Amino acid sequence: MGYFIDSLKAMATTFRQIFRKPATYEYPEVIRPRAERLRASFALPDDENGELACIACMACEKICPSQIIHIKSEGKRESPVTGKKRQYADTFVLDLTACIGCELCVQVCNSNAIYMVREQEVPGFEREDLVLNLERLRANAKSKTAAWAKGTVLQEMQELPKAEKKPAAEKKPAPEKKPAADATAAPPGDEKPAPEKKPVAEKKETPAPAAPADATPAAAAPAEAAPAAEAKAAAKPDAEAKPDGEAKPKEAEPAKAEGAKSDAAKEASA
Amino acid sequence: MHSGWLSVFAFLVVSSLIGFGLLAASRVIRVRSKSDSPLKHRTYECGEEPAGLAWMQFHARYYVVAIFFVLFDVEAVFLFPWAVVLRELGSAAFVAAVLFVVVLMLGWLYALRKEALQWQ
Amino acid sequence: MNPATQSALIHGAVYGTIVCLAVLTSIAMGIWFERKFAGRMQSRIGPTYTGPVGLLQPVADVVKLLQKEDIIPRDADHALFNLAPPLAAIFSLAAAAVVPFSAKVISADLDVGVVYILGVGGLMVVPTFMAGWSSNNKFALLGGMRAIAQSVSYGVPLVLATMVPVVLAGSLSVSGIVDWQATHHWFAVWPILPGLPAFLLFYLAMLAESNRIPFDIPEAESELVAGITTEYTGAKFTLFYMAEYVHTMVGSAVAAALFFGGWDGPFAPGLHWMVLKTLLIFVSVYWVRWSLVRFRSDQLMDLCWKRLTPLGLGLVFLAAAFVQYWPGGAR
Amino acid sequence: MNQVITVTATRQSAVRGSVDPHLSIRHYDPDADLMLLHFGPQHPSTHGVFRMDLHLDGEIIVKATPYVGYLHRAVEKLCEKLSFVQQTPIVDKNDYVAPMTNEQALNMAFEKLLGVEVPRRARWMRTLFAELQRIASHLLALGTFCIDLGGALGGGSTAFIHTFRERELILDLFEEVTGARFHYNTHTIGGQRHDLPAGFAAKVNAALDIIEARIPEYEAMSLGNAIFQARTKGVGVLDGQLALELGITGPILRACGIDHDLRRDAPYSAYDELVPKVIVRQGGDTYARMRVRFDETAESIALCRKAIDGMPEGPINGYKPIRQPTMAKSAGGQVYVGIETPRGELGTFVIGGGDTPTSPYRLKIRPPSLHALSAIPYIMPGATVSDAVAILGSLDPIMGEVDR
Repeated sequence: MGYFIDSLKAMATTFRQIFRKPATYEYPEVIRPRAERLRASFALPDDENGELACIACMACEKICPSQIIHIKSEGKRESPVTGKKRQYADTFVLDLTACIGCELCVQVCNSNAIYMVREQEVPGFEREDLVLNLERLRANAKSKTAAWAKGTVLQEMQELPKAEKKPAAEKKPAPEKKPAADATAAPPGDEKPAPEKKPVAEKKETPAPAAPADATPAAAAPAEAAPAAEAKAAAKPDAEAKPDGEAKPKEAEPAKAEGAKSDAAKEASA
Repeated sequence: MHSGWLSVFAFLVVSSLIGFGLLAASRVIRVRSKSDSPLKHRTYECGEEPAGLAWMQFHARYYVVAIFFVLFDVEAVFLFPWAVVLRELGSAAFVAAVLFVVVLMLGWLYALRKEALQWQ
Repeated sequence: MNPATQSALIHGAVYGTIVCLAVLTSIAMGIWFERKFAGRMQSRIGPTYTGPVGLLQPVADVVKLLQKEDIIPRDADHALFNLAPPLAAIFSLAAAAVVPFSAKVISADLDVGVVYILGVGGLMVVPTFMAGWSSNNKFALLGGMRAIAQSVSYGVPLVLATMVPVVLAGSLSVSGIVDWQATHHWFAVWPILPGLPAFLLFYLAMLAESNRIPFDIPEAESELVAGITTEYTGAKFTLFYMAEYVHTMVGSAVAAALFFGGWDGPFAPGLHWMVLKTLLIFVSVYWVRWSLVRFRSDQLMDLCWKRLTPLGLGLVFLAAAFVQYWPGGAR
Repeated sequence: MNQVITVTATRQSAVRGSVDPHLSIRHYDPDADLMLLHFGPQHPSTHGVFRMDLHLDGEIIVKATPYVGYLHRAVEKLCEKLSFVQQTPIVDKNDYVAPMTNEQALNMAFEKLLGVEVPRRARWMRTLFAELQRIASHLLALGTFCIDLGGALGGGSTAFIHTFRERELILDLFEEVTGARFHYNTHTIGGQRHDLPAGFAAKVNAALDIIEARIPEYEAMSLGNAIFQARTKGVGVLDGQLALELGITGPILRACGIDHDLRRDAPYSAYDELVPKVIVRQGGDTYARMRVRFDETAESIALCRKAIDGMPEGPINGYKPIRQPTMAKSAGGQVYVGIETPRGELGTFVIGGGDTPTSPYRLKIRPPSLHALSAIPYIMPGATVSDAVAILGSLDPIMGEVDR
């Protein structure tokens, strides 16, 4: 009897599914919304002068755990656009068949010259179809949506507040981070990016129940970070001043959304 | 009287036409491999080399049950004619059949107590 | 050959062709429906590419399977190995010969139709075990052995469940039973006590006979890879696959005839009612299939021998008592 | 957990009482009448490429011998060659059902070796991810177990797809944070590589709500079903003492009635603040194992809620961001870190130093699944082939981490 009743229960459960929306998509026709950070394939973007941004510093080739990136450079030469001497990646081969998608090459790129895109490569019939060369990587940069992560964004996100940074490296993340933060949440009402205020802004994103639990960590975290940052700011005001002025207006928004994640903003304001 | 069975025979011919016809159809359209590998004709055993043939002494653990099955099927053979003519025969037939089955079920009960119906 | 013989043969052949083709066509549609239905139960969409809403999926399946290379294992017993699949198809179709699809559409109106159905249904274990043994594959052998274990388990409850309508209608002919229901009442409706449980018993035994979950023990693909069909490819596999569906379909038709009044129904021609009832039972088999996990073979044996057999006997005698002692029951 | 465990080399199985797995099959079957069946590596329900040699008497298993190694990828050796920061995406592939736990164990070991402090927010994030991972892994375990019981063409696959559908919700969450659905590479030495995106808490809570609401459905489809119970109760009973001797941890050990959970007993990450309720069940059979996993899912949901609601502010990394492979150097020393993954204690043992200070001298991963599989010779005998599938499914082995 137990079998009978339980079987009916199971059948009722399966029957209920019929009226639910299918969880699957018919993939090539319908493509589900892709996550903002989705990493599927690679692209090599151009810099602001319309040249390849990659300067063949070999950082990605060195870090790649599966050693699938091969860069060759024929040394420094003058840029046809700006006239400055710089290094170019003359061949850049990325073997997607052996790629494990770890994003480390993006992580180490200080010049944001490689990033991942949200659309996959079209499957091919031969292995060579998935070996990305320089042309295909540059074409990807134009045709495919970039993922959120860029080298400097990631590095800056992971930076400890007390660690000293080069102002030059700091300048870049700000403009790139902005669209990312804006896309997900752009809450109104700008808070001043003072370290004490930031957790308050963060709380908006985590709804009401967060408040009591949040209070202690919020107080604790800046307490550790702030003195160090303050001390440093006091020690070399000149060094900090310049990035400060530039970063402040740009970083105000993302800082609010991402909270303490943007250490640069915290330091700058301190 | 026999016409029904003749029709059944004709039906079986038709159904075997379908069965063998599918095989014949597949003979025509199926793919033939150009190269024949002996591995292809090896018995499947999860990708490993088969450990001996499957034609071996096999401990079927249900022969007591199989004997019971014969017993109960014979009982059913007795009951079918009884079931058809139950109306005409009246209560005597009913009681007789009940007695017959009660005796049978006593044996069933004995087997149950002896755990003969267990998977051994 | 006298005219009576001739006409019987022609009748059987003509109606046999019609019934066989109808069964196969409805199975093709049934497979499509099952796949859609199962897909929806699993939050999927089901087939969509082949034809409108995937309607041609079964055709594509069959064509694909027929094109496959025919591989016979070196160690197999070739004769038995090749004979088993067509036999399975024939035996599974054979029971349809005596099923009345309407008052007229019946290939062979045997006066012992019920016994014939049981006999032919019981024969199904022969090609199954043949396949299991001749493959010379251990998984197939286990599957074949399980098939026998299963057939000695569900056999008795199946016979007893079919006996209930026989007792109630006093006839062994399937069309006789349907006739009785058409003039009186459906057995699944009245007498409520032996009728409905007998249907459920029949239903369970039918699931076991056609190897459907929760009793798909002989082929148990998660345990025995593919059970008896492990070594089969292409057309031969298709025949087993088809036999399974035919068996379910014919079983549903028999259940509809024995318990739900067959072609009897208001407003519409009898054929429509019979087909509707058959399809409803057929669909419910798949509903069960996609909802439950399977039993172990010793549990099936336990269930059949310790619970269903006494239950079946009890139902038969309840029905007999109803016929004997219920006022108006004997008419 | 203070009891002394005496390990006897040839211990009679306390459960079935008949077969000593260390004796050759000749001892039981001198005439070799039994059927030797290779169960795997290409079998639908061996959860990957795992092979058991079953000696069958009819359908009853007399002796079962597990064979591993079909998926060996030399991960440990590879890790000796790669630098510290390059290894996270490599070990990701070990336990491919709960990849983040591998990253966490590895990076915790490196942090201990290098003496890196992990910021509080990173620790909370790790806890949140670990618990989400636990839900996903247990859902998959339940689903695949149902497939083992009910077949890929039956109710089992329905339950599987239902659990898989909800698991996708969690993978979606991970995708939001890391950009990958499966092999994340989000842990790094000192913390996390990706911070939580804005609005993440609401998404987590929404996904958890859906999963929590569907738990009764799984119950009806699997554990609450009488057929399911008939198939699982009393099958593959594992003795608690034997489990301890074999080094089995995680839900399998807890199903034997032994209250052991590293999250509570040796807290790491944020488990000192978010103390989980440890689910313990008696019986040690297949049903108890699945029930422990099932109940842990609900417990993890509660824990995830706490973790996401109380997520502290602060930096996410206590070490330098990855800029080059040689950034982390160890002077030497050896550490062991064990964490409680969905499958049990995943240990990482690292010896630093050696010729190349930027990579470990030796790295050893102690996978919980390997130890779980070592129970097979003890609990399989006496069961039928159908039970073998259920027992194997309830051990929930992941061959990636068994073979490494």
